[in-house]
Amino acid sequence: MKRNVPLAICLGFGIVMMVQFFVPHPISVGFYDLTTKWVRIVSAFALVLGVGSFLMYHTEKLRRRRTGWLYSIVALVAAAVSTVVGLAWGVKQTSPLQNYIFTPLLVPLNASMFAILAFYMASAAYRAFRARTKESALLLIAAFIVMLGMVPLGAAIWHRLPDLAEWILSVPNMAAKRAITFGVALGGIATALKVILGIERGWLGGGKQ
Amino acid sequence: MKFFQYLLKIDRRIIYIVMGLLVTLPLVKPLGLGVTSGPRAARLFQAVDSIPAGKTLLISVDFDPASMPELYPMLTAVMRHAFAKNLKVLLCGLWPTGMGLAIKAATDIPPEYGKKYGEDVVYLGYKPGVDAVILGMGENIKNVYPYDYSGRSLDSLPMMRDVQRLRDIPMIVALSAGTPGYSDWLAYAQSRYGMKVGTGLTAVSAADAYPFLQSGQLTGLLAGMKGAAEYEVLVQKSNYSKAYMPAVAAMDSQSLAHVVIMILVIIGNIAYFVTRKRRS
Amino acid sequence: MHVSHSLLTWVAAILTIGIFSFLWKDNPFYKFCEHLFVGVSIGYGIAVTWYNGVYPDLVTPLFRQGKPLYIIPLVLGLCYFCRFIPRVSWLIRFPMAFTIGWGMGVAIPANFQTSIVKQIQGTLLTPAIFARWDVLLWAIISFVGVICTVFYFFFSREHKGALRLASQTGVVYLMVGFGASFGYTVMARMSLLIGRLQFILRDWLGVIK
Amino acid sequence: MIPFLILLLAAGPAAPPATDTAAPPPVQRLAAPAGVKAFDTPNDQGKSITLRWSAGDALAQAWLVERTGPEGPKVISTNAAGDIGYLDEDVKDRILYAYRIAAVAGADTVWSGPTPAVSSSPQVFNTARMNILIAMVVFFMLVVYYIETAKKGKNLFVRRIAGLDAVEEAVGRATEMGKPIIYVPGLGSVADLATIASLNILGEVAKKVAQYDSALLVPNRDPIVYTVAREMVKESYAKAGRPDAFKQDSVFFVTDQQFAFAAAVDGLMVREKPATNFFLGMFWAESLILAETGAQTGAIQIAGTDQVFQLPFFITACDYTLIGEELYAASAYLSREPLLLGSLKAQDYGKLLILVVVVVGSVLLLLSKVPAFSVFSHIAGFFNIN
Repeated sequence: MKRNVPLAICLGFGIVMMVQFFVPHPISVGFYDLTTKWVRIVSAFALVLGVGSFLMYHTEKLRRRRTGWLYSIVALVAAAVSTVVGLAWGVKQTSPLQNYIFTPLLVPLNASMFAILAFYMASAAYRAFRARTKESALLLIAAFIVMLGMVPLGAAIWHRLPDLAEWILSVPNMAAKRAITFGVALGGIATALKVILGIERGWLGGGKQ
Repeated sequence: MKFFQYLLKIDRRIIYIVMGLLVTLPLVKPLGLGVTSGPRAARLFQAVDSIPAGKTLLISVDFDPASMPELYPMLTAVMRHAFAKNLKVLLCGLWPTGMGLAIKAATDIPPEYGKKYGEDVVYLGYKPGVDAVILGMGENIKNVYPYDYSGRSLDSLPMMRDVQRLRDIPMIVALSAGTPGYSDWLAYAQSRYGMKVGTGLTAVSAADAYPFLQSGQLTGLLAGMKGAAEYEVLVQKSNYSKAYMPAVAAMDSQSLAHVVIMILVIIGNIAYFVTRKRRS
Repeated sequence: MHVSHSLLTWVAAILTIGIFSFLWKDNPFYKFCEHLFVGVSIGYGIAVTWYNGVYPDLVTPLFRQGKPLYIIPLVLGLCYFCRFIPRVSWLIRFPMAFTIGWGMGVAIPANFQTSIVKQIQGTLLTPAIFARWDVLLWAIISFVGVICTVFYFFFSREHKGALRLASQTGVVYLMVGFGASFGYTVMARMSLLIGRLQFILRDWLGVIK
Repeated sequence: MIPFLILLLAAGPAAPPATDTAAPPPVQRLAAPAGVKAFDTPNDQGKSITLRWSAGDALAQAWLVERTGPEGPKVISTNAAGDIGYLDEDVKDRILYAYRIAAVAGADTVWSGPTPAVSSSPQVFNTARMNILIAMVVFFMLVVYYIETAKKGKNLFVRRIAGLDAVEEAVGRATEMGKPIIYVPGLGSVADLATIASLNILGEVAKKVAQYDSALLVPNRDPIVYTVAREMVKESYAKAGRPDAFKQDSVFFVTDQQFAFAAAVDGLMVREKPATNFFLGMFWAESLILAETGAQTGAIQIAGTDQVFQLPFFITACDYTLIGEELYAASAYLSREPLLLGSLKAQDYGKLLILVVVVVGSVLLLLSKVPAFSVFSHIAGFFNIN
C-alpha cells in the first residue's frame, strides 16, 4: 500500500499521458486540459512544504542564535508582511502588493541580481579563458570572434567579422547543440521510462515499506 | 616575472572596478564609437520614412521593464522619426506589463516636437486576448478599445476620427520581447488586413525572426541594443532629432565592455605563457 | 543633476547598490538585501499562488461552479500536509506519484517530437544544398559536426580508433559552440547591467536624460 | 433544397456585368477558382472543415468563401489574393455543409461550383504523429531489451566520465578540510527530467558523504524537489549505515524565486566556504552567478545540466562539467547498477539509430534530385511534426 499504490499511480498516469498524446478526440484533449489544471493545483499545495521548511530553517537559526540570526528576522518579517499584504488586497496590477512590494523591492532586487552576471562574465572569462589545451584555445577563439562581431568595433577591424561570428553561431555551434539535444532527449526519455516503470524509484524515499 | 605572477591572480575586484567604470562612462558621455547602420534597420527606417505625412503609424509595446534597455530606445527613436515626418502615432500593447513604458513614451516624446496627446498621439492601453484584439481592431478599433488607457472616450480624441480600423493604418512597428508579439501581428494583422509589419526585438530572440525578413513578411527589423542604436543614428543623421541617444550610449558601453573582457583575456594568456615558459 | 524625489526610486536604488556590494565582499548590507529578497519573494509567491492558482483553478470550479471532479486535486494537494504528521507522512507519495507520473508521461512523447523527430528533420541534407557552393560546404560541415558530436556521447564503448577520432572531432565542435555561446551571451548580460546603470544615472541621480 | 439555393445564388452575383460585352477584346474574363476541395480536417478534435482551391488565373484580387449549411448560405470569409485555403472552425460535427469559392477582381465576382457536402468529426488516432509512435516503440524495445540483458548479469562497459570520477575525491577533500559540501539539485521541478537525474546522483553522493562523515547542505528552489531530496538523503544515510548522522536541516527550501534563490545560495557559499559544490540539474541564467561565486570561494566544483545554453558557463567556471547526456549517465555510472547500465546501452543504440536514419535519409534525399529517384523526396515529410 505505502509503496505499490504510489508506484501504480505513477505508472498509470505515465502510460495514460503517453497515449493521450496520440489521441486528438475531444475526450482526450479534455482529459489533458483537466489534468493539467490538477497538476497545477497539486503543485500549488506543495508550496506548503516549502514554506514549512523556510519557517523551520529561520526559526531554528533564531532560537539557537546561530550566526546571522538577525537576518533571519528580516526574512521572516519580509515574508509575513508581503504575505499579508498580498492575501488581503490581492495581486492585481494596481494592488499595494504590486505598487509597494513588487515594483520597488522585487523588481530592482531581481534586475540587480541578474545584472551582476555581467561582472561575473568578465571575471570568469579572465580566469578560465586560457589557452592551456587545444580545446580551450578553440573555446577562447570562438568566444573572441563572436564578441568582436557583436559590436561596431569588430566591423571596423574587418568588415566581414560580423558575418564570421554569425557563421560560427549558425554552423558549428548549431551542429554541437543539435547533437547535445539528441543525447539529452534519449537520456531524459530513458530516465522518464525508468521512473514510470518503477526502476528508478528514489523519489519514494526509504523508510517503512 | 613577479608582475606576471601578480597578473595571474589579479584581484577580481580590480576587474570589476575597471569594467564598472568603463561601462558607466559612455552612458554619461556618449563616445559615438561608430555605430554603422545595417540593412535590416535601414529597411525599417525607409518604410517609416516613406509613409505620407498625416497618416498614422501603429506601435505595439509588447515588452516589460526587463527588456527596457534594448527595446525602449527603439520606441523613442521610432516615435521621434514619426513625429519629425508629421505622422500620427497610435500606441497599443499586448503585454499588461508594458503599460507604464508606453505611457512614459507618450508623455515624454510628443512635446519635443510640439505634438499633443489626442491630436498626434494616442495610447490605447492593454486588452487581454491576442488574436481577438488584433482581429477586433481590424474590424473596428473602437469595438476593442472604446476608451484610451486613461479612460477617455476615443470619440473625444480628434486623431481617432481618421483611424477607424487597421486598414486605415499603413504600417505597424511591433516592439516585442517574446510572445505575444510580432508573430501575432504577422499572423493576424498582415495576413488578413495586409498591413506592413516592422519589428524590434531583443538580441536573444532576433535570430528566430530572420526567416520572416527573408520572405519579405517583415519590413525591417531592429535586433537588440545594436538595432536600436542603428535606428537612433539614422534618425539623427536625417536631422529628425537631436536628443540624447540612449542606445548609442549603451552601445558604446557595450563595445567598451567587450574590449575590456578581451584585453583581460589577452593579458591573462600572456601572463600564463610567460610564467609557464619560465617554469619549464 | 536632478536627484529623484520619489521614495520608491530611492528604495530601489539603495537595494540595487546593496546587491552590487556583494561584488566587493559579503557584507551586512548585502545580507540584509538577500534576506529581504528571499522573504519578499516567498510572500509574493504565496499571494500569487493563491490568487492566480488555487482560487481560480480550484476554489472557483469546486465551490462556485460545483464541479465535483475537483475534489481529487484537493485531496491530493492536502496530502502534502501529512508531511508534518509522522504516522501518515507516507501519504505525500500520492500527490508526488501523480505529479511525477503525469510529468514523465507528457515529457516522453514531447521529447520525441521536438528533440528527436524534428531535429532529425533539421539535420537531413536536402537537394536545396546544391544551390550555392557555400551553402553546400556549410551543410556538410554542419552534418559532420552533428554526427561526430553524437559519437562523443557514446558511453558503452571505449573511445579508441575511429570512434576516438570522431568523438575528438565532436569535442572541437562542442568547444567552438560553447565559446560562441559565451561570447554571444556577453552582449545580453551587458544590456542588463547597462539597464541597471541607466536606472541609477537617469531615474535616481538624474545625471543623464 | 440546398443545391437549388446554391444555384439560385450562383446565378445572381456571378452574372457578367453588362459592360463586359461592350468592352474591347483585351479585357480578360476572370476565371472561377479551380479544384475547390472541402474535407474534414484530419487528426483533430472535430468541429473543423478544411478548404483548398487553386487560382484559375492571376487576375483574382481576393477570394470569397461561402458556406451553405442548415442555416442557409453565408459568406464566411474574405481572403487576400495569395491566401488559397480556409479553415472553417465554426461548424458542428456530423452536419453536412457545402462550400463554394468566388474569385473577385474589381467589380467582377465569379463563383465556383459547390463542393459535395461534407461533415466534420473528431479522430481517435492522430496519424500525423505516426512517426513519433514508431520512434517511441523502437526505443522502448531497446531499453527493455538491454535492461533484461543486464539483469542476466552480462557485464557492461561504461567509458570514463571525468566529472564523476572526481566525486569520490571531492567528498574526501571535504572531510579532510572539515568543510561542508553544497549540492544544488537545479532549479527545475520534479517533472523536469534533469531534476530526476540529479536527485538520483544526490542519492549516490549522499551515501559517500555519509561514509566519509562530511557535512552536506542541499538548498532547494522547488518544494516538491525539496521533499524528494530530503527523503533521498535520509535514505542514503540509512543505506550507508549511519541514519543517526542525518541532520534534519541539511536539506532545506530557500524560495521559489530564481534570483532570490541565487542570492541566497551565493550568500551560503561565501559564509560556509564549502570544500565542494555540486550544481546538477536544470539551471538557467543563474548558472554563472552560482558557479563564479563558488569558484571565488575556492571550492572544487562539479556541474552538469542538459540546458544547452548554460553549459558554456559551467565549462568556464567549474572544474568538471557533465555535458548534456552525461548527466543522465551519472546515476548508472556511480551506482554501477546493472539495470541502469542496461538503459545506458540502449541510449547508445538509440543514438546510433538516429545517425543511421540521418545518414540514410540524407543520401536518399540527395538522390531524389535524380529524376529516377524523385520518389525519395517524400522522406523529409515523414519527419514533419504536428
